[in-house]
Amino acid sequence: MKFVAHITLFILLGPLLVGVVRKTKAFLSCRQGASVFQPFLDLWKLFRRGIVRSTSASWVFDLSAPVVLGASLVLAAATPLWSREVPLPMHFILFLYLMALPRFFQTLAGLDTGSAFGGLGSSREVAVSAMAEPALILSFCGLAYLGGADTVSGMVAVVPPGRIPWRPEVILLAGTMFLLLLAENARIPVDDPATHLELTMIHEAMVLDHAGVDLAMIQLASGVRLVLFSAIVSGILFPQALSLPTFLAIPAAVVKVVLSGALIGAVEAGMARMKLSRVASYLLIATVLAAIALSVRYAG
Amino acid sequence: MPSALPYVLAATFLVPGILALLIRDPCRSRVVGFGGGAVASFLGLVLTLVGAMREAPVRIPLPAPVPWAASELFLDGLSAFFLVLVFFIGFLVSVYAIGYMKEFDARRRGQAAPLLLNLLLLSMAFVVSAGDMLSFLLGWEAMSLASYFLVVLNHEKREARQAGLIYLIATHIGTGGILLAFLFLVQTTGSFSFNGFATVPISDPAILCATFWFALLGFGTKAGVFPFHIWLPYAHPEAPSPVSAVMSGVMIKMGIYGIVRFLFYLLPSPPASFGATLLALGLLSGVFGVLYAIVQHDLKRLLAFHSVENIGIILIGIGAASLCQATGRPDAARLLLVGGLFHVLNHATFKALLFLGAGAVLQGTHTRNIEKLGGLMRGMPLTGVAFLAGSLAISAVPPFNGFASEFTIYRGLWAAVGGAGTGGIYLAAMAGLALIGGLAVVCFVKVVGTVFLGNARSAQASAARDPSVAMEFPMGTLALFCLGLGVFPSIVLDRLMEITSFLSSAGGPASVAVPAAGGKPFTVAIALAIAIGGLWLLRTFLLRRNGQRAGGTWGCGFPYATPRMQYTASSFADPILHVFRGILRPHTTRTERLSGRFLLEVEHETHFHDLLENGLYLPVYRLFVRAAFQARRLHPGYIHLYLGYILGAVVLLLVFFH
Amino acid sequence: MIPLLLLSPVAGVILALLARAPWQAALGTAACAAGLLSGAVIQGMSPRVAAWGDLLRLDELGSYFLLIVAGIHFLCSVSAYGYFRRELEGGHIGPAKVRMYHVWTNLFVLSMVVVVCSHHLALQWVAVEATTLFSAPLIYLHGDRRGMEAAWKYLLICSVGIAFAFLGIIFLSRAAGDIPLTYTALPLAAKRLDPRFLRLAFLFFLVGYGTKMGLAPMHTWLPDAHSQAPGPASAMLSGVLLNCALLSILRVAPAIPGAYASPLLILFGILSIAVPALLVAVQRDIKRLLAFSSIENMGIVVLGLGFGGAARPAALLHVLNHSVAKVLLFLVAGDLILRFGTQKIRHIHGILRESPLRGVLLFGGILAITGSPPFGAFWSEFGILVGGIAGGHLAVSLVYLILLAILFGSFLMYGSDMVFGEGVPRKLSGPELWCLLPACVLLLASLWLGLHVPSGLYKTLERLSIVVAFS
Amino acid sequence: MNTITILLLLLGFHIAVTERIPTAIRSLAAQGALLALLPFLASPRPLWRAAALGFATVAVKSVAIPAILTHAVSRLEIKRETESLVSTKTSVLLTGVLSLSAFVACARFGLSGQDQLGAAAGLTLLFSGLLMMTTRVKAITQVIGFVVLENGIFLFGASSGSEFTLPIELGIFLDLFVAVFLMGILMLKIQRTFTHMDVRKIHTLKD
Repeated sequence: MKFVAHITLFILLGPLLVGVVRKTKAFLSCRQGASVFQPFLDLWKLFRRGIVRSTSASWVFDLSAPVVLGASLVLAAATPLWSREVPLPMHFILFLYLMALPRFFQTLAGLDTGSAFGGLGSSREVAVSAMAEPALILSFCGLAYLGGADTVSGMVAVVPPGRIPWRPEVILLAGTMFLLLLAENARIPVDDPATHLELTMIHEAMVLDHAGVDLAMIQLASGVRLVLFSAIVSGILFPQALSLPTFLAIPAAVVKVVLSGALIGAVEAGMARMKLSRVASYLLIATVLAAIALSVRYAG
Repeated sequence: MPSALPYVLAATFLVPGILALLIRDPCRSRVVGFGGGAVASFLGLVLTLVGAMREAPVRIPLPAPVPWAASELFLDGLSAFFLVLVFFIGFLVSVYAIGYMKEFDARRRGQAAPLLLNLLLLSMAFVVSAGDMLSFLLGWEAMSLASYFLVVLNHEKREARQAGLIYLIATHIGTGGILLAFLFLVQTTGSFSFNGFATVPISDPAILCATFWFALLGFGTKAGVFPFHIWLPYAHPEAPSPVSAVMSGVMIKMGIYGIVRFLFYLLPSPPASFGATLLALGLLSGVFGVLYAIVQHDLKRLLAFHSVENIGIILIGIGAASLCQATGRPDAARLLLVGGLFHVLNHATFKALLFLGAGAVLQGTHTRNIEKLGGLMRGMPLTGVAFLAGSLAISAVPPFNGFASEFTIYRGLWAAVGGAGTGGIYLAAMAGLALIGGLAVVCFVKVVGTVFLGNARSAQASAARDPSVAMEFPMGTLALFCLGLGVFPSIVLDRLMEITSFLSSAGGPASVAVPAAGGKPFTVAIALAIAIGGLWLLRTFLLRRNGQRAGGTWGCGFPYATPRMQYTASSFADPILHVFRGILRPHTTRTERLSGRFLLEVEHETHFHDLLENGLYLPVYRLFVRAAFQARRLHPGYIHLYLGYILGAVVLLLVFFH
Repeated sequence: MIPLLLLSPVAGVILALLARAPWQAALGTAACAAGLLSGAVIQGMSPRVAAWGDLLRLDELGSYFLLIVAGIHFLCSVSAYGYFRRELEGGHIGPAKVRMYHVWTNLFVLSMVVVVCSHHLALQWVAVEATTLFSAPLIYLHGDRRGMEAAWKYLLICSVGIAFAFLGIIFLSRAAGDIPLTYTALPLAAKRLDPRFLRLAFLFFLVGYGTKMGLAPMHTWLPDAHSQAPGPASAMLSGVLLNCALLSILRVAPAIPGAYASPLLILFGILSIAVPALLVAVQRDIKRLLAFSSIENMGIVVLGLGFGGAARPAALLHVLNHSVAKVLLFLVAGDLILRFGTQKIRHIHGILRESPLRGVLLFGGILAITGSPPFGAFWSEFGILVGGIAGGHLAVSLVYLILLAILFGSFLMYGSDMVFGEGVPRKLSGPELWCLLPACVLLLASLWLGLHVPSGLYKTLERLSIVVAFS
Repeated sequence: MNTITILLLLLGFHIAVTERIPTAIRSLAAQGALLALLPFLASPRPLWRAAALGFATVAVKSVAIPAILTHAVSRLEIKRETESLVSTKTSVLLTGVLSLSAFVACARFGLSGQDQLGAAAGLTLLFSGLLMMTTRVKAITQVIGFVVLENGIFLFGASSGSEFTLPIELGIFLDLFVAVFLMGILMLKIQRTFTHMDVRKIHTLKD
């Protein structure tokens, strides 16, 4: 029951979060913007459509969408959203490496159609996430330190007793995680999910040939992953919320996700996309921040 | 274990090999030779699993090659583990070779291949079960020579000869290092046997250090550790694919075996600097290996660089284990060593699989250049699936076995971080490991994507078909093992925990091997299977309802896309190349073909020069050659000068040697 | 026994002079070589020391060297038959010269038997000088310019060297006073000898016989001479003649204080390995290549003697291993040179493709001579290294190992170029049985010595190493 | 004894500096004759032994070898000059240096008195012979140098009183004779094949 609720909440929050981000962006750039619930409608439409399958594609292409969504859901099952008790507790290393599975299939699918755009997107996607790995590992190590647990749910949700919650390393780690959130989820400044200039895109270029059900699954998966990262970041900053009783915790979680959506939207509205060659520096900064956080923790 | 068994096993390896040499019909020769090797390997595998593993340690005296020392086989848990590796891969590769070596049928020399391969397998088995340095060295050199001859099996090709030469010289220098390391031990302990070595510690720190460094030089060269790796990307591509599989999967692990044997068995209580050195070299190997791999477009060369990378990962485990042992963290040390050894097995599994897959591709398309391949998944679906499984495993994607061992290493590192003092090293190792893992994903998405997916870039690629059953069976088996060892790692981990029990503190909790809460790979695998399976069913259902039609790839409105316009492997690697251009040092040459004023063709060619090869080995080599040419002046042919040498020598000796 | 041993080469000379056709001379030589070999084996197996008068005496050490001489001579004489048959067919040489070859070879062997059997050091000197004189005609057998040049250098440089050795004998006799200059009497009186003269004597012995042995920097004649002699003669020069010079040094060793001799031997040894290590890398001529390898191996032996201890029996073992491997290589090289019509390495390639047996022999020989397991030289070079480290010569041992690695690399480079690769367009003729059979025997012998060093042999060598130890 | 040593040295010096080959050969013969006196002075008993050795010395060193060399000179029709790679001055200087180093070496080895003189004189002669071989252009002058070298050794051998049994002594003479004989034959062959005797120009065998 709890398991179903957990997954359902993730699935529902995903499109909502995307909607919130877009709405915030529109609001901040003085536009009306679509409804917050527009992504739900988009998904509904896509799920009812058939697909045009490239003649170049193989079974890897067909399998990619289910793998991407399925793996993302398994990851979601390990992420604490409203409670530190998650359906599938997972070691943080396993969690991080499991993120490679959807990426692997999605990038392969990008190459499978034989389109230059797919290859371009895949190439950038894997490059960016490869360079993000050290930062991710280090910040998760930091979190595991703080939380004193190896599982993702355990380490995010626990405040060390007798400590003020927002110590410098907590802030640093949350900041790093937010930077990584932007990088891993194809947001500005690393990628621009809204652009239509194919040559500048990463994620969108990769899924150009996906349509209908496949595209719906992939978009849903993107939403889930965005929620997942948001949950972790907000879990770091507001661990107390996870200890609340369920009837309070679920709304709190929704609020947290909406708030982080607003934050992401604000960042996206306020920044331009970086040159691709600078992404490495961006990720290096994240790595260094994580390392600093660790050393602060170490010294303290 | 009866003492005649080793001889029986040796005979089952060698007799078919010799028969294969004598049989005229090449096909029958192949079946007899490689088939015999497969049978012998299987026999060895069974014997090891039911015999040696249970009864370890086993001692079997051997007739010594020299009168001044005794020889024996000494099989402990570590030996048995590596024996399993040798025989397991040996069995599958021998079966594969029956099908693959067909291409050598036309030429007579193919008939030596079974004997050489069997000899290689036998010598490796001998190396890991040798109980004294003399037998070890004999086995070691037999292994080197057999593999050298296998590398130059294609000796009409200049590249093959050159690769073989580089390999043989490198390995010979390595043997020199090993020899010296052993001799320091002999000098200290007065014994030639491993058991004798372990009894007396080397008291002089300088000698201890020299022993370690020479051993590292020797075993590191064989293993392909970063500064000594230069032979590997030459030898592996030139060898026939089954041989590459054995060399990369098993033979370079003999170097790891040597390092483990030295660090944890022969040198009692090594100082922390040894472990730290290994850890650092491991990180360097890992990062450099994978970076060089990413920019390759020769499939087998790329895989060869990945061997460097994976050896790096193994060394991270082993080095950190030694460091932990030296700094009093035996539990973490145990976990790290177990992780490193597990990765040895896993790397053997997936790397053998990948090389065998590469062999199938090579046989089907006659090219190793991945820029000329593409779309092979259609023509060679079985090879494609197996290769994909191997790729997922080497990229450490859960729930495949590559992850299982890296996970163990990570957990060991994490356990070590928990202690005080030197945690930073382990954190750096974790970050490095993560980078390596991420880059491996880049590389294998590139490989699978350009070789098996998309459209064929050449006629050969579109005509390729899956190989014969003899070649498919080993690939399929290995693919299953890649998944199986990832889902059920405890089968191996528990055994490895037993083997490394000497590292435990006060008995040590045996449960450490089973991943702690949240790490059960089986659960995750089931969850993934349910989620993906369910979604696949959902997708199938929806598509049946909504409809699906085939169409061309969307080309942004451009309707004349050809396979040549697909994203190439080089382009794919470009973002990484751009970031790491300081290390990779691309040299691009541009050649133009003009017709009058019109530019007909422009060719860009990018080469990558190995930093060490160009920066260290080639200059040293050139210096030597220059010195040698200068030395020729000593012999200008004038008898006067020659007599002068004698006069000078006598006068100098008379004046200075009294 | 000794008269019989001396008689067989004399008989060989007579038979060769009487022979009408080259094959008769060859048969005579081979028969006499077989006789010598069987005599050597019988003597080697009997525990008794053979003596003939005061001057000739054959002890265990002598037997060891005599066995090598006789064995190699026998195999070379078999091979010479095949070799000269080809040469005659090719018209490179006339029957008269072949007969002269057999005459001089038998004389050469006779002088070596005397070297081995000499009890008196001065007699030994006379015999060593005789080896030079009898082998010089072998070098210019063909009578061409290059052969003549080589012979001139050989004769002049070796005569000078041997003259130095004679000076050494004079110093020794000065040191010995009334004590007879026999290798049995000197060690017994080692304490009574005048150390000043002993040192001078050893220095001149080393330079003198070292010239004959090919120790650097007195080695310069060796590549020229060995590369110009016909195949079997080169094999004899390299495989046994150098040993005889070595034996002459060994005979005097027990009288010499080790503290003086060891550094000298180590110096010459390392130098003799270092010079070929550089020059082998840039050789163009296959026989010069092998000649440089002889210099190197003599350097290894001398180095082992200098190290002392465990290295000494290994050095003695290396004498055998070197002879086996080097003769094998010279025989194969001689055959190849006839096939390819050139000594240039770069014109020889693709042997394995055309003639697998030759390919295996050449490559096996190269592995054997570079001290790669599973061939015999590995254990002797290994033993020398053990002795070096045990004796505390760490730096020298390291240098030794590095030089060996360099030599291995160079040799394998040539081996790979010659054995592998595309075959020559011209079809090689089938294996010449008489040329290659002895080579096969030698390859198997080297393999046998590598897989299992006979404990009887090793025990003998250990005993001998005590006999030849410095005082 | 010392007088003979000095005379031998002077003759050696003369051979080293003379520019005419026949003169050198004559001095060589004279050296042989002087050497023949040494057995009588050094170890006169038994007399027959000394006589035999003296006879052998004269036969080989003052008769046979000069005869071979003279024959070679006339057969080869070579110019009578001894061509050298270095000037006479330099070679005198070098001989001096070598002689000095011979004395120094003998001193450093701890020899003194008669031993030192004999050894050093022998070595000086030996070195000057070797120096001639090293610096002279023509093959025949190299042979002369070799004989001088041998004479140096004989000088030292006789002065240090070393003696072997007669067969060995005779063997030594025989060896020397055969060596020079062979060198003579080779010289003739070289002259016939190369049409010159200039050893400088014979250097095809090299690396």
